[in-house]
Amino acid sequence: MATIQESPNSASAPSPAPVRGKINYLTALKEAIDEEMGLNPDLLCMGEDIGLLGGAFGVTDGMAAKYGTHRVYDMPISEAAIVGVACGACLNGKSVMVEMQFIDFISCGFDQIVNMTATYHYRTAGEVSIPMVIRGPAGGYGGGALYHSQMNEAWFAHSPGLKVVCPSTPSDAKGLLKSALRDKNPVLFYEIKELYRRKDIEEFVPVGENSLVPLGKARIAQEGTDLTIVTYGQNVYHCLEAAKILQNEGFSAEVIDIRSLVPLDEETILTSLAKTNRLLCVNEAPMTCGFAGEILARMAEKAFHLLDAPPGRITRLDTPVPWVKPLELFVLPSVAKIAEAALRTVRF
Amino acid sequence: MATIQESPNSASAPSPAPVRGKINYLTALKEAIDEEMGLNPDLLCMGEDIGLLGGAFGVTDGMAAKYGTHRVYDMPISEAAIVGVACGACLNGKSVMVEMQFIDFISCGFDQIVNMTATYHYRTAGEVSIPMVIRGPAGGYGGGALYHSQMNEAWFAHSPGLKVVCPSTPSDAKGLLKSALRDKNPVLFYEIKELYRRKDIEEFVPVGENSLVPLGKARIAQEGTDLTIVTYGQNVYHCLEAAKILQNEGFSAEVIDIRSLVPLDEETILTSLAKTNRLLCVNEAPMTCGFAGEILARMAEKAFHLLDAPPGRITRLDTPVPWVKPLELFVLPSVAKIAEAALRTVRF
Amino acid sequence: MLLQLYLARYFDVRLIKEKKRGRLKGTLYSSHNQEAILVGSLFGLKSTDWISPIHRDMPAFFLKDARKGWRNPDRIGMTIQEVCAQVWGKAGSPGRARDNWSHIGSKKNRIIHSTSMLAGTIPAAAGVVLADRLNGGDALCVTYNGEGSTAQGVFHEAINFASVHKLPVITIIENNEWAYGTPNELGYSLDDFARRADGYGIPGLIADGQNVLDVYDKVMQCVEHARAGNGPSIVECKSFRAYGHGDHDDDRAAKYRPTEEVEAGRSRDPIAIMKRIMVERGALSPEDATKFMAENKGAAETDNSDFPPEVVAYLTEGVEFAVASPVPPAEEGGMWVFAE
Amino acid sequence: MLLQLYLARYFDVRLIKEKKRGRLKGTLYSSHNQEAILVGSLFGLKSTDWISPIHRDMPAFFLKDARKGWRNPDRIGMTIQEVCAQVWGKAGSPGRARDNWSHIGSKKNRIIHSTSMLAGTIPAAAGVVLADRLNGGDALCVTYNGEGSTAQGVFHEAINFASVHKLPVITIIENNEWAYGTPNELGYSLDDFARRADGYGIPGLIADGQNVLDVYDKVMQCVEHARAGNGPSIVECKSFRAYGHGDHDDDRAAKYRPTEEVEAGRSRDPIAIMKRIMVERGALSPEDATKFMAENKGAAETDNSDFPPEVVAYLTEGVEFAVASPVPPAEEGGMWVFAE
Ligand SMILES: Cc1ncc(C[n+]2csc(CCOP(=O)(O)OP(=O)(O)O)c2C)c(N)n1
Ligand SMILES: Cc1ncc(C[n+]2csc(CCOP(=O)(O)OP(=O)(O)O)c2C)c(N)n1
Ligand SMILES: [Mg+2]
Ligand SMILES: [Mg+2]
Repeated sequence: MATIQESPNSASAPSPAPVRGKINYLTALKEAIDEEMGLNPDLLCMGEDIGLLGGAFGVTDGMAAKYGTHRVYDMPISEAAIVGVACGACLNGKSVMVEMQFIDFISCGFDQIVNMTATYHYRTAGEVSIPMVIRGPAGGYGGGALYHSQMNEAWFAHSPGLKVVCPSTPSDAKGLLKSALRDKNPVLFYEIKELYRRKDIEEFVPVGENSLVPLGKARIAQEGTDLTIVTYGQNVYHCLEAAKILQNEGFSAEVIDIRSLVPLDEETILTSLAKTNRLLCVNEAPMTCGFAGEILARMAEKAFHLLDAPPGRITRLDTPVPWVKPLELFVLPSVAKIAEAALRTVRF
Repeated sequence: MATIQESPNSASAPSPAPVRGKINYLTALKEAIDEEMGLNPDLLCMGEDIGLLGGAFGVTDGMAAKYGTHRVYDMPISEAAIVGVACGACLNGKSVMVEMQFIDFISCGFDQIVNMTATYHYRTAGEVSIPMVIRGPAGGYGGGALYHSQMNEAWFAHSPGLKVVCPSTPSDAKGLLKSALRDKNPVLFYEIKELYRRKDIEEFVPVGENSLVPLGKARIAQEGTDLTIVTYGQNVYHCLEAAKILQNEGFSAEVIDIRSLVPLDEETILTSLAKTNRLLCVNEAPMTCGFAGEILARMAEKAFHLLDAPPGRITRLDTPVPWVKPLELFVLPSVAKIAEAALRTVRF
Repeated sequence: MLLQLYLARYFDVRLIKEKKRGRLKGTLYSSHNQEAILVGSLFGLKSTDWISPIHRDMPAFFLKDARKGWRNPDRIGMTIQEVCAQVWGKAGSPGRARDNWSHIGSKKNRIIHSTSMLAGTIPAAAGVVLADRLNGGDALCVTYNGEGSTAQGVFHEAINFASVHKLPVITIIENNEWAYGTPNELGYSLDDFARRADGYGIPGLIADGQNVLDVYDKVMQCVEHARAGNGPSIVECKSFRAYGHGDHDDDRAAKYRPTEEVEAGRSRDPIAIMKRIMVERGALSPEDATKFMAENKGAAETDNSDFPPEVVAYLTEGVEFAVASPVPPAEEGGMWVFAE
Repeated sequence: MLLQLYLARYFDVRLIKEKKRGRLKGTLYSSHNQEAILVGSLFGLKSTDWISPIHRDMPAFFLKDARKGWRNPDRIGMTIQEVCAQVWGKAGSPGRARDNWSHIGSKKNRIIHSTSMLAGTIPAAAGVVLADRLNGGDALCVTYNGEGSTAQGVFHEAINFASVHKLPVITIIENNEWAYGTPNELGYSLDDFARRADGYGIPGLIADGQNVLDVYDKVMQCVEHARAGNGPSIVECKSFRAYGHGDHDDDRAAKYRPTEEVEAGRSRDPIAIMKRIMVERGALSPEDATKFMAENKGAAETDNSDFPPEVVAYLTEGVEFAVASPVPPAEEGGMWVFAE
């Protein structure tokens, strides 16, 4: 059984070598890429506007200048070819970090991901592995509307051969991206663009090997005893807020940030359920066949005996993400919706 | 609450006008298309090799000759354009039946389905609706290997704005396809190619309006009292076989064929659970974020109080579908796996 | 045409001002310096023709069929009120502000609703005119695309399909030298995009995108080709993106693009060019030509006096409508997922 | 080359016979009548070059680098044993029979593993040679595609990308007039596919796909172009699909295609043409030319005596290996989803 995952920036973690300030989520990502590009000469970067411009959000800012355009490629607006070319380069010994300008555009390269890339290791009985990371800005709450707000991780969690990761803190952003870039498998890496520059989550983040965070280990964002809330990405913060509301009502919620969907750290969730006996799963993707439902299903199967109340989930409604704020908030999980469901569960 | 859905060919259904023999699943589909093409002059067909050849499996055999190449289009091998062109034609007043030669190739038109077509009604606040059916041969157990065996319905169940349908009998194949072709929304229609010509499921199928089967109503394939097995597609037959094994052990399983995933007839499942208090969900798609898990999750949320044993699911392993028989059967749900899980559940 | 050029330019200038004033939020994708492409390509179309504009083509929504008069109620195009309500994210938008910026359209006005996915509406364009032809119509569809967007697979699939069925789809390539932060030499390896038409056996024309009359001429050649039943064509309009990709990118664009290149690109202002031609042809007196001076001025330095009053007035009506229009109620977020 | 043509033809003929005998199951996609495309395009490649064959190119797997001698252990290509084990679905297949028919490859032998999705490996071809170039190599990659497959968006995206970076990807279009049940006039609207190259600013050559020497010449022009650092190119090989799309389609194909068309298409047998050329050039005596008569015979009427004994012997080894090779154990279905 996994125990509580130490956050790399917690007091007991080895302190980072150079003294430096807190950094944001975006800078953490940039550091991860920079460090890995420095360590691995076979690592390439491919994406739209990632070189000269440094990326729409600046995640790869400076990389082309530092590592050269033979390693950092400004690609044509061809998502399918970007993934496919990256796959070919991996087949021939490279590792590739692919940036989707927005994760929404991944649909245009869908076949190359799920049929060409995801299955390569399987098809070749292990002869070939494809060390590719596909990362990009994702998520709602920013008024990005239908095509700049998606969380479509479930499509890929449902496509065997892909790992799926979604960090919610600067430390995890860096540590998980570094691990993903070293992984032998294709990894879908969901960055939450609303967290890129969020001030109140800036933190001290180690450099180098100390900063690694393994894939497949959940993080307990907050300990608690009455209810287990399982989530990831931006919803972690909504759940922590909801936990405060619960606290005011006299209940203590444990908030688990799974960080990695595939592979999933079921043990951390099971351990928590053994303590709380109540479950709420939260994600901002549509409900039907989303990952919150997957967690709910697995726990209903495996921890039925532990559950003292119906397990619940709060997700986006089964709608696209509309543009203007009132509509957007109507369809997405909110602190209020989570708190209400949580209270219902603990009071069951 | 929905009650038991009468199969259109059951004794009490109005008997079909002309006396005729039993037909297979494929012929039933053909009849549906033929009847609807006859009724609706604005209905077009688009797909690869559907005209001159009549389709890889012959589902559209004779349609081009009967209705003309201005209504039945042999399209270039361009899945994205096929869907997109169909979408444009629907925008301008037509209805389109799109055939994917194999449902596996739908990944090549993915963006046009989930972002262009599925959202059109939503984006336009209801001004535009897209009456499109995307149908094609799907499913494993036939040695089709990775790219001719997929059940990828969960990708679309997770994409708001799409209906998702999967018939398991000739009557349902015809009746649901007719309903889908009349629906104002885009419908993903999963045909089970291993059932196309299966002899032992041939049946009497009505013609004309009598044959309609509404979307969103489950069918109780077999009544029972000890366990509810919820499934669809080819797995209906595996579940019915497993139910026989249960019967030999003295247990009675109710097998529900949901037929339509989106919208889902939850009431029929809930009614059954109220009786059996035990649930097993079965589908041949990969486990994670598959539709079996979705049903499981919904019932765990809504019918927790009804469950006397942990709900279970049997699905494909989280792997692609390998080619050769022993490997294929290793990863797919089998009668033995279903029976074992069912017995575990009823004996809990 | 000159008035339409002014209107397109003023739309851009005015939105920037509204944003600076704090009355407007969101990213703006400027068509500054590329207005001649829109005006020239729309001018000769029939009311019943379809169009498919994208992010840089906002003025197309209200310029469609504008030859009939902007305020003509019989015009088959969007009103300035509708377009402004969309920009402001208000219920008066034809899409009730469900998707943003240019992702609107109108069945009634024969404008295809784009998604964000570049080149994604070209297949729909082919489908729309196919349906029209089946109904006995002769509508064509003009689709707008940045040169960068042509790298999308669906661009190829759709044009290939249109060529097989000789569908009247005219694909305008707004070649403004840049696709966001990527220069053309990293996007494709041709000098003239129009040559791509060869690969589909269709005509590929090159127009001076700064000269509205040249755009008009080339597009009308394609229109005739299409109306004669000869199918699709491509018109490459050579132009230059004056500012950033969007206004969020203005500062960065000033860094990633050499100043000389930008200055050269901006120097050929389509309004100034049109005026010069009109003066040469005697259609405009030299005095009148100096009247409104929006041309060759940066968007920031331009003000209302640089535009004809009727342009300012029309747009002001749109803006006021938009500001006054309510935000749609929250519950609409859950509506219209499925048609009944 | 003649021997290789025989080997390719015999592969096809033998598999059909094995199927008739009941020793083999599954659909066969015949390269009958198109062998010259494979032999001619592979003949001049270096061992270190990559290839990317698809459904109709099964012989390419064992013909790669075969100039060195089929049985040469240093050859960088698949053995006939491996290929036959794949066809039979046995553990001796390089992919351990996890995917079927031509969906195999080999990193070691520099063959890209295709999926079923047509044109889907052209981007990978570009990626493979890009990586090779970064490592200081000069490997090129020859990709094979039916003319119908070129309608896929990814075909366009990949070739456009290759043209930007001048990557040595040679795209062979096996233009056999039909894409399954769809004739070319419904697939595209060009006479010569090679013109599509114009749209990418790259060379597009036309070869007589029935004449192995012409294919060789045209491909070698492209190889030189690529090795000189000038990037990608397209070679359209004009040919004709002799039978059904797959053998399941033979009967239907006889209906949907006019007999005269089929007879005309089959009449230009690449083996016969090669023999005639060799006789003309004095490389083959007129007597020897009449020795093996596989040419111009239908697959069903051909038997072992129509082929050189070394061809029959080599293939027989492959078949016997395949028959004897075990089926992989069931548990392998659950293996290799992720690399450790
Ligand atoms: C499929 C897809 N990929 C990426 C993007 C992000 N994106 C939006 S505009 C743009 C640049 C477009 O360049 P171009 O087509 O030349 O049009 P321009 O903006 O220059 O008018 C990019 C990359 C997108 N919208 N859709
Ligand atoms: C993306 C995709 N769509 C459809 C198919 C089904 N399919 C397999 S082969 C084929 C015809 C291919 O024709 P062509 O490219 O001309 O090759 P040929 O078989 O004639 O050699 C089709 C439609 C597929 N394999 N992949
Ligand atoms: Mg551009
Ligand atoms: Mg062909």
